[in-house]
Amino acid sequence: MATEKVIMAGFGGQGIMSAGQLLAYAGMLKDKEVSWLPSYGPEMRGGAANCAVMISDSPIGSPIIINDATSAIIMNLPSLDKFENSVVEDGVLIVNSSLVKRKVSRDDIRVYYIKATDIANELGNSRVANMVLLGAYIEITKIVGIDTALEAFKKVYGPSKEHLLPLNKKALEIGAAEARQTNFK
Amino acid sequence: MATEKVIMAGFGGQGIMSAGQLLAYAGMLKDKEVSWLPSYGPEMRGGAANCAVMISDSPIGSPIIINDATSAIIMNLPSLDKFENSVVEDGVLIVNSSLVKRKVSRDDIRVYYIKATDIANELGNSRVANMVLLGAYIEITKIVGIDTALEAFKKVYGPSKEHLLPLNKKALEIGAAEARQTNFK
Amino acid sequence: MAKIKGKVTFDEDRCKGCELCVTVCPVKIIKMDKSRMNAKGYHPATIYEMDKCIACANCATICPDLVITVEKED
Amino acid sequence: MAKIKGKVTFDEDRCKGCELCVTVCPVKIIKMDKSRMNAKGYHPATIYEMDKCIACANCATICPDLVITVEKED
Amino acid sequence: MTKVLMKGNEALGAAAIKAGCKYFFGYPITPQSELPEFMARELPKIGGVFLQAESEIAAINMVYGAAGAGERVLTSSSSLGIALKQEGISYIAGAELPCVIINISRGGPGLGNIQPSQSDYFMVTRGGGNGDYRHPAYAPATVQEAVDLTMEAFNVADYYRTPVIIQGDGMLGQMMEPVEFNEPKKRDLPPKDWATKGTGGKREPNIVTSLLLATQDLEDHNWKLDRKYKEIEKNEVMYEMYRMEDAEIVLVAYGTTSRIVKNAIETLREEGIKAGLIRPITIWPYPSKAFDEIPDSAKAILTVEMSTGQMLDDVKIANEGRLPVYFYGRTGGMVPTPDAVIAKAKEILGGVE
Amino acid sequence: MTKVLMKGNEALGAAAIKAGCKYFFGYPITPQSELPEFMARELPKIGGVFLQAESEIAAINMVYGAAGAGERVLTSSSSLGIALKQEGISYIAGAELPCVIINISRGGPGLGNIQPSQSDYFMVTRGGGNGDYRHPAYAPATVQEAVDLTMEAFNVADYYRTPVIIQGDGMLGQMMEPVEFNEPKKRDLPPKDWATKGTGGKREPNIVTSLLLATQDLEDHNWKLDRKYKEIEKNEVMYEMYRMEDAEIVLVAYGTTSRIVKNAIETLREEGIKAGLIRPITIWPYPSKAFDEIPDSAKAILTVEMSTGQMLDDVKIANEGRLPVYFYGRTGGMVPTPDAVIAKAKEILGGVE
Amino acid sequence: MAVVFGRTKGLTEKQTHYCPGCTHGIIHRLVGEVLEELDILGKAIGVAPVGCSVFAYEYFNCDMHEAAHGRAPAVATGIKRVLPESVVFTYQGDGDLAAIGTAEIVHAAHRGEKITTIFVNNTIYGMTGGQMAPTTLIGQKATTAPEGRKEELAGKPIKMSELLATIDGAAFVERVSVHNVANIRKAKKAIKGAFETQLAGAGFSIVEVLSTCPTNWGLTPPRAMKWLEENMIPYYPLGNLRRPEGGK
Amino acid sequence: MAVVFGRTKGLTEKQTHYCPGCTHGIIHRLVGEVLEELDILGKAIGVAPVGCSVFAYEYFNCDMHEAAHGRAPAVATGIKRVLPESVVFTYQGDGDLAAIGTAEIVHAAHRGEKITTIFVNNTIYGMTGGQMAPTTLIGQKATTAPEGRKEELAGKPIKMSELLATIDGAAFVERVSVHNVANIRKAKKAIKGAFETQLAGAGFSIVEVLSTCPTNWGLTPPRAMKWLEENMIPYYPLGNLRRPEGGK
Ligand SMILES: Cc1ncc(C[n+]2csc(CCOP(=O)(O)OP(=O)(O)O)c2C)c(N)n1
Ligand SMILES: Cc1ncc(C[n+]2csc(CCOP(=O)(O)OP(=O)(O)O)c2C)c(N)n1
Ligand code: SF4
Ligand code: SF4
Ligand code: SF4
Ligand code: SF4
Ligand code: SF4
Ligand code: SF4
Ligand SMILES: [Mg+2]
Ligand SMILES: [Mg+2]
Repeated sequence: MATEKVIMAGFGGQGIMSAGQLLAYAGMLKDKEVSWLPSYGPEMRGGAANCAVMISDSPIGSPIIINDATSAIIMNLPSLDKFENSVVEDGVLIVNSSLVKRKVSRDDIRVYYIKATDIANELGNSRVANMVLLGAYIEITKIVGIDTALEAFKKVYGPSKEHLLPLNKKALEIGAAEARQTNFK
Repeated sequence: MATEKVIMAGFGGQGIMSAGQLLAYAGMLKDKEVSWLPSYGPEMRGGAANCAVMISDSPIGSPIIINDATSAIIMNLPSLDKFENSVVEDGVLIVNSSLVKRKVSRDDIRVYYIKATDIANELGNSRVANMVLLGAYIEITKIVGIDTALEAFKKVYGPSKEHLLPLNKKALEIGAAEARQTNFK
Repeated sequence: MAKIKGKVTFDEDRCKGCELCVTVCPVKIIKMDKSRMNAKGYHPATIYEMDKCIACANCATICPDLVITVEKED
Repeated sequence: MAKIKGKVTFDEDRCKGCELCVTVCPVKIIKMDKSRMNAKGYHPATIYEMDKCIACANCATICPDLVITVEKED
Repeated sequence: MTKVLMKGNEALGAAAIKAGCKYFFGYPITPQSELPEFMARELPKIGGVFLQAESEIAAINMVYGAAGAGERVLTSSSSLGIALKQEGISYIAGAELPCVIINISRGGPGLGNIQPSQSDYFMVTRGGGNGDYRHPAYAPATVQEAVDLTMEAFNVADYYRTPVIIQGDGMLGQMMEPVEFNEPKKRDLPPKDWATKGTGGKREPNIVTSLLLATQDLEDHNWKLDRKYKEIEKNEVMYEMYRMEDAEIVLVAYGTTSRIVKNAIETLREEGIKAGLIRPITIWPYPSKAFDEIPDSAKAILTVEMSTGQMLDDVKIANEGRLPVYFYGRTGGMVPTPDAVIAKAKEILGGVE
Repeated sequence: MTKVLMKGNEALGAAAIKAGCKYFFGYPITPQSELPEFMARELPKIGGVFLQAESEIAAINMVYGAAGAGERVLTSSSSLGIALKQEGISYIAGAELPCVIINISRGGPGLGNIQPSQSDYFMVTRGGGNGDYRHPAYAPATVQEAVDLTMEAFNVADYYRTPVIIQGDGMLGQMMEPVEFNEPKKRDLPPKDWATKGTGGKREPNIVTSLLLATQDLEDHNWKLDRKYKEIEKNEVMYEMYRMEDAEIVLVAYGTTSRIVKNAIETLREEGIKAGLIRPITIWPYPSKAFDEIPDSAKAILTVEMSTGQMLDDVKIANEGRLPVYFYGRTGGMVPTPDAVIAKAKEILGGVE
Repeated sequence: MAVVFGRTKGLTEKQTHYCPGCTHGIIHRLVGEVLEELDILGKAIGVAPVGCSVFAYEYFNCDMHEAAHGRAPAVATGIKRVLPESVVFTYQGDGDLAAIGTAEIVHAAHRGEKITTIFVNNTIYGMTGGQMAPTTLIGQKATTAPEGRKEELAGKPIKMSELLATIDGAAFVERVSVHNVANIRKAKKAIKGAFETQLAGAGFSIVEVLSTCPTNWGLTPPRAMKWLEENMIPYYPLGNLRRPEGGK
Repeated sequence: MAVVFGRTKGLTEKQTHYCPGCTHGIIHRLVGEVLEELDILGKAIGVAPVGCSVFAYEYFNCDMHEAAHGRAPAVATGIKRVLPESVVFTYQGDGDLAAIGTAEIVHAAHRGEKITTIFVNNTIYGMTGGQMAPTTLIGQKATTAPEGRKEELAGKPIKMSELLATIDGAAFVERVSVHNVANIRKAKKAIKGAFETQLAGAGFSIVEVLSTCPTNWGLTPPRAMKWLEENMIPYYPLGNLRRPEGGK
């Protein structure tokens, strides 16, 4: 397995950072080498949030993704503008099409439009949109299983959030199902 | 002229530092290269005081005297103990024999015993003992004239002390006279 | 004395949707317009019944972001 | 009650000749001995009429240099 | 030992606790605040003390006191906060007390910004304070290494009675990687019989001081320290030689930058260019001897730093004029890309050949 | 110009005043206190301000403010006080403001003692503060040179908008020598149109800051500073080559130590040993090029410092491995004797030959 | 139509980076208005601190100098001593002024520096993400006081105005709040009084403004105002603690 | 014969380097006596400052730690937090405590550190040769105030005890003098009260002791005592400003 390099990006508060941590954790549980790197900046309160996750069989060099993301999970328009061109050819781009209205302009990558916020709202909690997208990502890349992601969930969110496990499981599963149904592009 | 290196040493308050400055100033007025270096230490208040004066025709290298004093003016016993061996062979050692009761033990240097404090007291001011010794030193080494020393006096002590000029002149002259009369050793 | 009539204008794109102006209007005519977003991505504060405005300038006084100008009919 | 009789001893080589003890002795029996110098080079404080000492310890209390011990006849 | 995924800043704190450190004195500053925040949560649980000082200067002087009292103690800050601690570090070095100081660097000079940077190299390797002193400075490249070196740092500090610096940057502090907390390497540590813990009426008073008014005493002390530093230079140098066997171009990089350089080396090798890396793990003592192991195949040295060139001095000293030395740097939070490093390497080899 | 006999510390103050400096902010510390004391007496006479700050940190930040307001301003301290100023100096360098800072060094580390020492070389040449910055550092050997370089320092500071350090030691500060106050060399100085003096309603506000949050902005600023430093390296290097024409042994020493070394050289030459001296006058920028002028006759380099060896790094960098480099140092206020230097030189030549 | 409330010339057009509802914005405006009304913008030099208001230099419409954390009073001293005719003010947070900058503010007051300090007390380190400040209330949570500030560990919150009011050089000391309109208006009067003190050459002047940090307090802006009123004012009483003799 | 006044075990045999008649010596003795009388020498750790009392570590007969200039309260904090059962005190001059160390003393008080500070106010920088201190009286000459301290330039002298007494964590604050026997005895009581405050765990305690500097004042020791009484006490009134509730 080559190194999987995932950008996750959106507004602060959309659960970008923790979804990234969850993915990294899941990778680690599968004995992969992983890293998670937030972009931290002056806009600490609200504003843009993004992180870079790497999962690999061999030790990870630089944890920074610079125009060589193998995948990207994009939760709002500014992030699409910023990161659309950071994905490598044939890479995966998953877009929350509930919030991002425009289409991706590249045609050399695999794009999935998923109405994550709508789905999350249907599930009764708009905050699990991140899980919907993560479910899709997992389904597409098969990098870990949903069970591993759920195990990781417990680690990242801790016991106080364990009651949310079923909801998040659901969100991951629906995301995965959506990805199976969606034809990319 | 080789470099003249003079150590002046005594108790704080005996006018060691200013006598040294005066000598350096006098040298400068005669277009010599000069330097004055105090020893400053933790014993800033009272205690020992000494300084090193250099006078030369060529630029002065290190202003420090380390066992190569050409002359020494010694105003108390601890200073004699400390610096007796710092004078080079054939060098000049001038001792305030009013206060220093012991004799110098070396016989390879030219020693002058001058009862400077007694003389100063006779002049009505024990504080000019330093000038008596300086007068002797000037007489012995002929490094500058007494007139130059007096000119330097004005510079070092400033206008506020100019009324003391006659007294100091006297002290210098008596010191010089003493030196002429004294057989060294 | 005729009732004071005020006119309040919002430099809307500066609004951060903090709702402080809403809390201080004595005649309760400011609301957050949940139907719109300004350039910054906030629901901007808006006046619903300008007629009722008494030009007290409370809203402008508490607004941290220099959004509000208040005028008064002479 | 018999008059208190004090005995004051000076650890003389510690004395710095500051004269503070002199200023506080109520019976004025401490003087600087100008005829002698201690190891430090100061004229040490000395008691002239020990008999008069009332063991008030004023001198020791003000001495900055731990020179003075005061005893009292029981 | 199971692995956990931890943020660099928090892993550093956890490693300190694992190393037996129960005392932390610090002052908030980005990008290291998660470290004091972690300590604020964790230390009370183990009967330790987290104290937020009124300033970096107070913090380092609290460390000075706590270290004098014989306990393992930590402080952390970033760049300008570390600059403020320099007088205190000089005192601690002079008084020969052990402690660990973490610097998670940011852009400078002055307030600069909060992005990763390696422009404190001079300050931490030369001592930004007054006087002849040095202190070990470890530059971890991964969170795991940060953990291992922090535990080692406490031992080294106690062994030599010296402050020790962990030199990271915002990237290391902010990133998460899996870590495991292995038992720290054991050292035979001398008893802290010099500590000011109260005599208990059982011994002569202990004194902690850096003051030696008599010149000969201070000179003796200076040479004693110097011998200690020579000892550390002899025993504690750490570095990694990466693909150096047949290297034509020798890259030199430390900390997070070395990770990027490793990526570049992979690519260069794929393209048939034999590149290798000297990675100083201790930036003081500097691994000069690594440069003696450079193979004859080498034609040039390329130093890569997130600065305008500071480690460059040590590279030049170590190189002794043997190979041409080149430099590539990015600053202000800009991070070198592997591509740029590759391009620079090729340019050099083009020029050299 | 007539000569006057002045104490180094006072001559430094007088030179600053002569250079048009009317503002001094400082904090007492031995062995430089005569300098602020002189300023306290003299500045009020010329309508200037002497202000004793509550600390060295406050003093350097007052300097930061006064320099921002566009005036020539001076501060001075010794060793540990200079260590405390490092954050402030880094800010001033980052904000590109001119000022002059005098360091009359004493023994360290920590409180050390008050005797002359050269163990702040790293701190003043590498910048003890955070970030990529440098500042010119002049190391006068005589009181006259101290005067001349102080006047020059104000010009250089204004010309390049940079803090400048005068690096002396207790010996230089305390000794008296004849000095004359010549007119300082003229430079075409740029107008201080960036100064925060109040807009007077006539222009856009000026801003003094070292904060550049955006990475690209800070990087641009860092490289801009770097270009400035390269410019200074090109234009402002100063050094003396003393009896180097035919030197077999090259001594390297700066400041007061160089005077002792000169004495040693005289004696060595009298004894037929060809010794010469490279005396850096600027210790940053370092006169590396002087080492390119070393004659072929040279067999070895001997660096002499009042430290355990700090300038040694720069000598090694400049030497590029060409000649063997030796070191002789005294510390803690102990001053090298000419005899010891002579002995060391002979030992080296014995060994070299 | 007459403008009852318009933009002050004391501030630039630049939109602030402050969080929604952060009262830093209100305080900026008050200072800007006072500078305009006293007609001293042209001779004003402001000193920005390190803290959320680090960018104050982009907002005040006069010459500005960005200081190191806590050192604004020293920087202001340097400026004022060089330019005695100018009007110099510092704008500082509670971390900046009451922690690292304690010595600098005490001694600017002690020397009677003719500068004005606007001290924004929001009981927290805003910019760095909500760490405890010396002003944090007992029980108030902070990232470095996860269970709330405890007196045993950290003491009771420090009252800087009361402390500074013991100093003779501090000619004007007043604590105000901006949690509602009436108090905002009072705050402005105090700020004006402080600048007038400087203009009169009477000594050091400081206005402590109780301020909110909705973000780090985890409250909406309106609830933050209420929290300030209910928790801060009882501990930090409002009012003037010193004014120059003969002052209004 | 009974010993009425003998050497305290609280001090070592070492002769001090203080100038003749310098009251540092008296204050040392009082502290030593109190440590002995409270039987806490074995658990006492003293922190010496930078100032004339920099060598205090050679005189007090207990563990000692020499701090950087002004930072003694921070060093003491570090020690006390690590060894809560110990008795920690700092001994600091007015340059050390009231100038460079202002932030450290204020925050040790603010946190209610259970340490005791002996603050020796002699209105001058003794060790460095008589420069002006923040405590130097108006008109008093100093090497950096050659014509005497001027209020316009340097403000009025700072009253640290009054300032610290505004802080809740400061459980015990008292100003005493040692210019005569009666006051020396009172001073000792205050010092004892301060240490008892620490032993009771009540918070921070400080005793400001008005002290002489015959050397830099240019007066004989007896005249220096008189100068203190006539000039310092009127400006720095003696008395207790704070003591723990229920304290004696
Ligand atoms: C020397 C130094 N230490 C620490 C910091 C980090 N820092 C930046 S702002 C800040 C605290 C700001 O809090 P406050 O002054 O209360 O202002 P607020 O953000 O709450 O308005 C700190 C600690 C720094 N920049 N410099
Ligand atoms: C950082 C630092 N700054 C300055 C000094 C120089 N210094 C030594 S003692 C002292 C002042 C001491 O005065 P004070 O605290 O009043 O004590 P005193 O000597 O009067 O007892 C100063 C400024 C120093 N050692 N360290
Ligand atoms: S001016 Fe007063 S009445 Fe009018 S909208 Fe604003 S707050 Fe309401
Ligand atoms: S107070 Fe200002 S920023 Fe807040 S909602 Fe009202 S208009 Fe918008
Ligand atoms: S004990 Fe009292 S009476 Fe006796 S000598 Fe001392 S001061 Fe005088
Ligand atoms: S008080 Fe003490 S030191 Fe002073 S004179 Fe008396 S005995 Fe001597
Ligand atoms: S963090 Fe707090 S103080 Fe800072 S801008 Fe946001 S609300 Fe205001
Ligand atoms: S200088 Fe002053 S304070 Fe210091 S020992 Fe001498 S008299 Fe005492
Ligand atoms: Mg705050
Ligand atoms: Mg003092």
